[in-house]
Amino acid sequence: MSNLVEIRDLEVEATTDSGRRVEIIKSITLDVAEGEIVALIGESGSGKTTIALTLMGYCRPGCRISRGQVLVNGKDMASLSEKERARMRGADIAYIPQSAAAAFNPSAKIIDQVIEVTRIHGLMPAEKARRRAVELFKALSLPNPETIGQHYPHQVSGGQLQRLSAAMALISDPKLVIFDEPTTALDVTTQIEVLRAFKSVMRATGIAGVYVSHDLAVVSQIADRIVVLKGGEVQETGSTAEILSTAKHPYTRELLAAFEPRPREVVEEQPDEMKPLLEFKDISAGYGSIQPDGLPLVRAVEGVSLILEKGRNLGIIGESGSGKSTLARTIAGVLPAAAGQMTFDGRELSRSARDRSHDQLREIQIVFQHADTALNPAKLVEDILGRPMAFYHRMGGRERSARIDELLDMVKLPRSVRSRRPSELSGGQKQRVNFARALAADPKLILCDEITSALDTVVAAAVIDLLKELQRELGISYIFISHDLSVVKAICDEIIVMYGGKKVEQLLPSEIKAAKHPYSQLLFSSVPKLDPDWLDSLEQAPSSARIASFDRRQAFAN
Amino acid sequence: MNIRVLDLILSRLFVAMITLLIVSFAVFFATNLLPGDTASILLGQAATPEAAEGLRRAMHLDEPAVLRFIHWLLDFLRGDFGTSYANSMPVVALIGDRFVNTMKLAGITALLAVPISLTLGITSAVLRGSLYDRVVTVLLIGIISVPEFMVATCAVLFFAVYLKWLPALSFANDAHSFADMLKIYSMPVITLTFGVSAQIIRMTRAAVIETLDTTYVEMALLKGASRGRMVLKHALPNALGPIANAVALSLSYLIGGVIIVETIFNYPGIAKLMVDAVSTRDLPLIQTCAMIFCLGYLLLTTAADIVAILSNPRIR
Amino acid sequence: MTVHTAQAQTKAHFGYRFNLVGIASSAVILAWALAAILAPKIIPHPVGEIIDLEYFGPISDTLWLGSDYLGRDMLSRILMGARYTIGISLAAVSISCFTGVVLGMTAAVSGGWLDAGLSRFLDALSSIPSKLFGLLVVAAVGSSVPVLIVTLAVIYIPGAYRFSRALAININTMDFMTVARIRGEGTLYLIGSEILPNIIRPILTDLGLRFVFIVLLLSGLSFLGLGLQPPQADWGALVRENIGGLPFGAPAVIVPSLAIASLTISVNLLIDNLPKKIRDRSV
Amino acid sequence: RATDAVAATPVAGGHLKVAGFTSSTADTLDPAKASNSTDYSRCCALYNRLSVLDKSGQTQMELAERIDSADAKIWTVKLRKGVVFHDGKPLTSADVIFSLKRHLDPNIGSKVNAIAKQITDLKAVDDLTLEITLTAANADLPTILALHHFMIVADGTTDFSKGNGTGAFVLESFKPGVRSIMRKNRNYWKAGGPHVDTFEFFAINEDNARVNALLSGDIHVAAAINPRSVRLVESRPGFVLSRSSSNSYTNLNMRLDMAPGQNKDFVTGMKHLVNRDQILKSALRGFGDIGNDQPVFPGNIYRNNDLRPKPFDPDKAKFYFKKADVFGHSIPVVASEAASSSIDMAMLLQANAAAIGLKLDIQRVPSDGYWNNYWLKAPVHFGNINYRPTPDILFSLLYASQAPWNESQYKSEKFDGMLVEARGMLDQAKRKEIYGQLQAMIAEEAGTIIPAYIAAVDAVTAKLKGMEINPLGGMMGYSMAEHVWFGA
Ligand SMILES: Nc1ncnc2c1ncn2[C@@H]1O[C@H](COP(=O)(O)OP(=O)(O)OP(=O)(O)O)[C@@H](O)[C@H]1O
Ligand SMILES: Nc1ncnc2c1ncn2[C@@H]1O[C@H](COP(=O)(O)OP(=O)(O)OP(=O)(O)O)[C@@H](O)[C@H]1O
Ligand SMILES: [Mg+2]
Ligand SMILES: [Mg+2]
Repeated sequence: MSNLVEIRDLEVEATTDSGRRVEIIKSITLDVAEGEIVALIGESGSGKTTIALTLMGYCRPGCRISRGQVLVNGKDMASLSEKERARMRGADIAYIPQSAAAAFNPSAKIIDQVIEVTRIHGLMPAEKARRRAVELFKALSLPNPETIGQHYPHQVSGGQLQRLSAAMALISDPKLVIFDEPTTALDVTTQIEVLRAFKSVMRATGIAGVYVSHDLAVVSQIADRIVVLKGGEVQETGSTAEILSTAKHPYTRELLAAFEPRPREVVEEQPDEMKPLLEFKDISAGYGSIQPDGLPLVRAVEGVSLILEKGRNLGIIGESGSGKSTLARTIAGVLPAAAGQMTFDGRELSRSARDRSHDQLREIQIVFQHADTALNPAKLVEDILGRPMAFYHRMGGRERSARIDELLDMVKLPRSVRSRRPSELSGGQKQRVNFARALAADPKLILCDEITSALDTVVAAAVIDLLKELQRELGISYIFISHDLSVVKAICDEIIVMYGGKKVEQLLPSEIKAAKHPYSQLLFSSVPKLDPDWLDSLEQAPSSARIASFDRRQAFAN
Repeated sequence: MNIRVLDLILSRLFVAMITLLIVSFAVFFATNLLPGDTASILLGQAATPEAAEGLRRAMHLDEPAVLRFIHWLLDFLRGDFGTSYANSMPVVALIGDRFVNTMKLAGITALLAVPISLTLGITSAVLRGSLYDRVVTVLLIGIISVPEFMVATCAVLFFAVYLKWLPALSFANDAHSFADMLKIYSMPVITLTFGVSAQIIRMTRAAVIETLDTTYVEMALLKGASRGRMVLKHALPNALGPIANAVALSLSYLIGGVIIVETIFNYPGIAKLMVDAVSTRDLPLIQTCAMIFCLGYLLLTTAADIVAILSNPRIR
Repeated sequence: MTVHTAQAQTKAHFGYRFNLVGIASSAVILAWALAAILAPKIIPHPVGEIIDLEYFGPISDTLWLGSDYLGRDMLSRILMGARYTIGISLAAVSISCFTGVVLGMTAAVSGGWLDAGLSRFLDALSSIPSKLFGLLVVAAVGSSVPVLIVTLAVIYIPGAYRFSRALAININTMDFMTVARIRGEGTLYLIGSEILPNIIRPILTDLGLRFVFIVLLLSGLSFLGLGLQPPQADWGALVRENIGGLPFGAPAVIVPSLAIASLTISVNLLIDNLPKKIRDRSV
Repeated sequence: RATDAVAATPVAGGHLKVAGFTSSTADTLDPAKASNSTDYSRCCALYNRLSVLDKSGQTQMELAERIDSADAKIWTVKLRKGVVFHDGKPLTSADVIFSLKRHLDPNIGSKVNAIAKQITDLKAVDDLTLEITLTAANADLPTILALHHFMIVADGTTDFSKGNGTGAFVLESFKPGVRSIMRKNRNYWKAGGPHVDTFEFFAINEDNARVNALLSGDIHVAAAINPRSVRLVESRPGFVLSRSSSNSYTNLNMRLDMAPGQNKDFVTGMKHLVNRDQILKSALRGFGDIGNDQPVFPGNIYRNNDLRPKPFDPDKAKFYFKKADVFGHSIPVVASEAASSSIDMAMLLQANAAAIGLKLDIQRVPSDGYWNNYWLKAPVHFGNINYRPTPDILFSLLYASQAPWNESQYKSEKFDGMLVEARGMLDQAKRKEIYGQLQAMIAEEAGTIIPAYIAAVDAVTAKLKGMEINPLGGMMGYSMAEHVWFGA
């Protein structure tokens, strides 16, 4: 079997402003055979994205390939001319970026961006490309595949955008696809379909893949071989089965160990603490112009009620696009609810953040799903983190600096990122900065929208531990939006399941097995197992079951 | 979303009317505040008190200012732009030809300047930091830092006096053929183009560079897009708002600000007319010119605002 | 192309990184600034004194830059002109850009009535013919250098406003703005710390251009009777009063033009090549 | 350097293009309202006056055959026969009466209303004869009637846009502030008529642009070029300069009723501080004559040539300033582009003042509105006076106690008395003597400094022949179109 990709002694370095060189990738050698799928896993910040990008012959600004070869199809991407590289990019090698939100041009329609590759390389007529895109949308179980392309990027949910960017890469039938965490923002049910779609596309056309992920369970479903990275170096390589069963390297073992869910140790509940912190009734919210009935055109959340007690956590899970983020934005007052009442800490909570008091604003913090767009690209990490401290607590100078360091330590970021800009961070690092900013405010309630999706299991576990610890010490409550059931189970006292903008079920973590609603049942049965054959062994595509069992609400008004 | 734009245009039209009203009011009172009135200015050195008084009465300048304003406004709304104080000709007759001339000059300049400037701005953004970029910047600033009257005078000296290729004067009415047009317009248009393009070039460059650094442009690169495509399809649409504003601001200058070009090439346009009108405190003329400038300005900026809104789906 | 200053090399974490063009243009600006400051001490002749009975005299031993249309020493006039050109233009451009940009960003961030009101007001302001405006100012508050500066600034505020507003409107839709808003941040912070750093480069470019425009307009307003009084003259006025020397290639008209060009080109190149702060972001 | 081709025989034909130096929407074809060279030039081509001045300043008859009086109070004007307007109507005394009466009506806004007011009665004697009665005797009436404003229009004219006169050219088109085109009047009453076929007149306000247009061949005459362009024009072949007599002046006025002019010593000091030579050389580049602080122009028969200008003497000036106690104060001097060369003069004066420690603070004010807002009003300011043919007009306009433009507020009963006395005198020698004394009084006592009389320089293509000097102004007293022709 000839190798499609041969990476030899690759080194990538970043040059800092002071002229100092920092090695990001240290002498990596890696092969991908034709039709093979190789997974890169490893800690956040270990250089996965960087390696993936070198396969495109590209380095982020400030970085450069300092040594080595990246042979793709026999051509050295590192030394090719820019023109030849451009010819290969998109056509021969396609890239699914880690951050879908940042990869879409905000001012162009999605469909145009998806089929752009075919236009650039003259692969097929536009009409055909459009049809192909719709097929891919279907395969990736996007809602309203015919019309979703007519929207602009900011009008679709995080998970939808991620799938759209996958479609963008797959449309050109490349020889090699680089998946950079392509399912992080997806709920497990959708994830299954997407993985299935990937697998079938790749098998059908013999596409080779480099699959970057931190999720061993997902990786084990799709990869032939696994490469474990840490600190820019390869720690261990082996076939999927080998790694899962006989991992040698301590870091790999750690990764595997972290995968085992640790159930939440039940805190002794003192009855006098059972005061509701946040309560809301019949909340509806959405986008678009207000209709005669007082509700917006696109109703992303409809009639949701819930109660969250002090010091307790609420998990929100649900299909991608089911309105989880919208709900969080409504609670935070970013998107004023169209109907319903909210109380927070015994006082009424205005629908719009504009009308809320300074304290209320501080006490409810939201961590946005897209760390890329939620961090000001022009500011340094220390300024981003320092601001809430200065703003809410008038903390200044040395005190603030010490607190910044403390926060960085808490979220397991090196202190050196202080004077970096967001663009100089890896995906997981951005996500943690985003989260640390919420912590800096000392809130009572944090709305966490997918704060661990880009983190490897080890770091994610550490962050979860941090959350618990803070809760113990400070009595913070969390509303935890995630598609990662193990994480939700590990931290939440209660879980609500959303589907199509409605709350369909509310359960305790212990009751998961006893879920009544068919979607909940499906969801809980879809959690991937650390078993390479798990995906293939699922007899039936869940989507068909799903579509059969519910009346699917039209999320998009045509 | 088209409804949104229509809505915007309609509301803008409405606001534009009010703005026009405010401007006319402001101009009227500004003119009245200026020392010296039409009668005495027209009489110049010959302004004895009685003579001035007589003339004032003859021109109805002795009425209270507010009354005159209201009269003027009512007439204006009826489509009657009034009669010039300075030479008792209908304002329309005075402005007519000159307005056409101004629009011709502005139009030709815009047709030439806008595409050239956009191209230069975009290319130097793409090649930022390169020799090309530096040369464009230096030349550009070098050219615009030379006062307009000097550029024009140099051009005349060179092309008209020494080479005798072009006429030194540009009487718009004398153009009978395309060759005439070319001869007459080339110098004024080039002079104006120098002045107008600078802002467009520099602002386009700056705005495009800002968007070139974004991740979606990076993504386009990873799709194999050419530089041209990256810039035109991805960076440019997101920079359209500021660029449109720069273009609008530059072009608005062409409507009322080309006094130097009009003077040096003796081109009969409305900028000179306005200056004359101010000198003689010729209110009906000032007002009408001011309305034209204001309308032009509002049209251009509204167009820019609409482009900005259309280019950003998030504010549509 | 890039040069590390000695300081940056020894103290690797701090300082600024300069580039050659940046250094060269700062040098020119500094030289002119120095000339402006020292002018009264170093000019060989008083600016109003006639020392040459000829006019548009050529460069000579006694007249290093020739003589002007009245036979006055050009060197002295240019050195003194530097004071006015640099001082007034700098002040005016700072005021106009500061005000315009702050208002523009505020309008973008606040939206609604404030935005509409400000936009229309400034539209109206810039629709008033500048000659009328200038005359009105002279008539109303008389003529002095501060009045001149404010007038120049007011004339250029609407432009700065429009451009910054257009830039800020795009930034305003970003998520990080939402984050800051729901933190409860006031407008001042939003515009100063969240938006400004993202648009500062185009804003500075705009400032550079506006500087050129103001340098040139300065002489126009002087001729309306605003501000500078004879025998003092800014560079634009020097070009203007000596324009008759153009056919002879008189230094009296060439040199002030070069002075303007050197200053304005340097300012713009410096803006394009501002020194970068060195951050320590090593892993 | 007047053209030397006077003797050559005129050639007919050609299209004459002349560029004046000022033009605006206020351009008019109404002679009563004519206010500058542009208006005069057009009016001269379209209309005629009763009398004109020749190149030596002598009064000649034009539409009038004779203008006589026995007592200088009642004048009889006998009109030429066979003169017709462009529209075919013959000229009669009614036209003349109408034309002259217009100046008396304040609603018209005539520029010579003040001068015309001495006419108390106009009476037609017959079709071609009329009688003019004055308030008081004035021997200068024939000369006064040569002023451009006293052009004769057709009786009852209210719309002047047609330019219906008796002149050498018929109007074809006129756009105020843009240009006018005229064609030769085939029925012109003067034998020979104009030589050129068509005459196009417009103004190029910008000095350099005007010269450049001439040099590039776009125009044939550039009126009143900047003296600093002379070198350029001379350096190019095919162009000649036509210098007019010195027929205007820019003067410094110190109001005698206000500080600092209230103090006689200050005024005297200033008169010694003015370096007239320097002004003539540097500011006017030699195009003019040294002034001696009185308004009668050089070449005028009544001019007192014995009156020497005060010498430039800084020490003496300093002495007077000390006496006036003006050191330590800054004295504002108002100047403007409106008064030509005034800013340059102010700067020269300022430099001289600085040398003896006196601080003059030049205030450059907009030319726009200058005559209303600053002239006659500011304590120390510049004025600019154009040619007036008779000393009487100048004195009564500028120096009589009740003079409308008494620039320095000079009041002297003796002066007023002598002025009235001389006005009615038909004896020229006696008049000259009185006028001489009046000139001396002005130079000594009034607060006006007239450092130099300014000559206009027109630049002309060498092809153009027949240009002559005329005291009424440049371009042959603005009537060149009628007289010039294109040489072979
Ligand atoms: N411009 C830069 N300067 C310095 N360091 C950089 C720069 N860009 C990236 N890095 C560092 O390089 C390392 C590798 O980043 P990379 O994005 O490849 O990580 P990753 O493995 O993809 O992580 P994640 O799982 O969080 O996405 C990170 O530690 C990051 O901080
Ligand atoms: N600005 C918008 N305009 C119109 N529709 C929108 C807009 N933003 C989101 N939507 C739609 O609202 C629905 C809910 O979106 P939301 O972001 O809340 O989903 P989510 O549950 O967070 O999904 P994910 O897990 O994929 O992030 C989606 O169908 C989405 O397409
Ligand atoms: Mg990554
Ligand atoms: Mg979401």
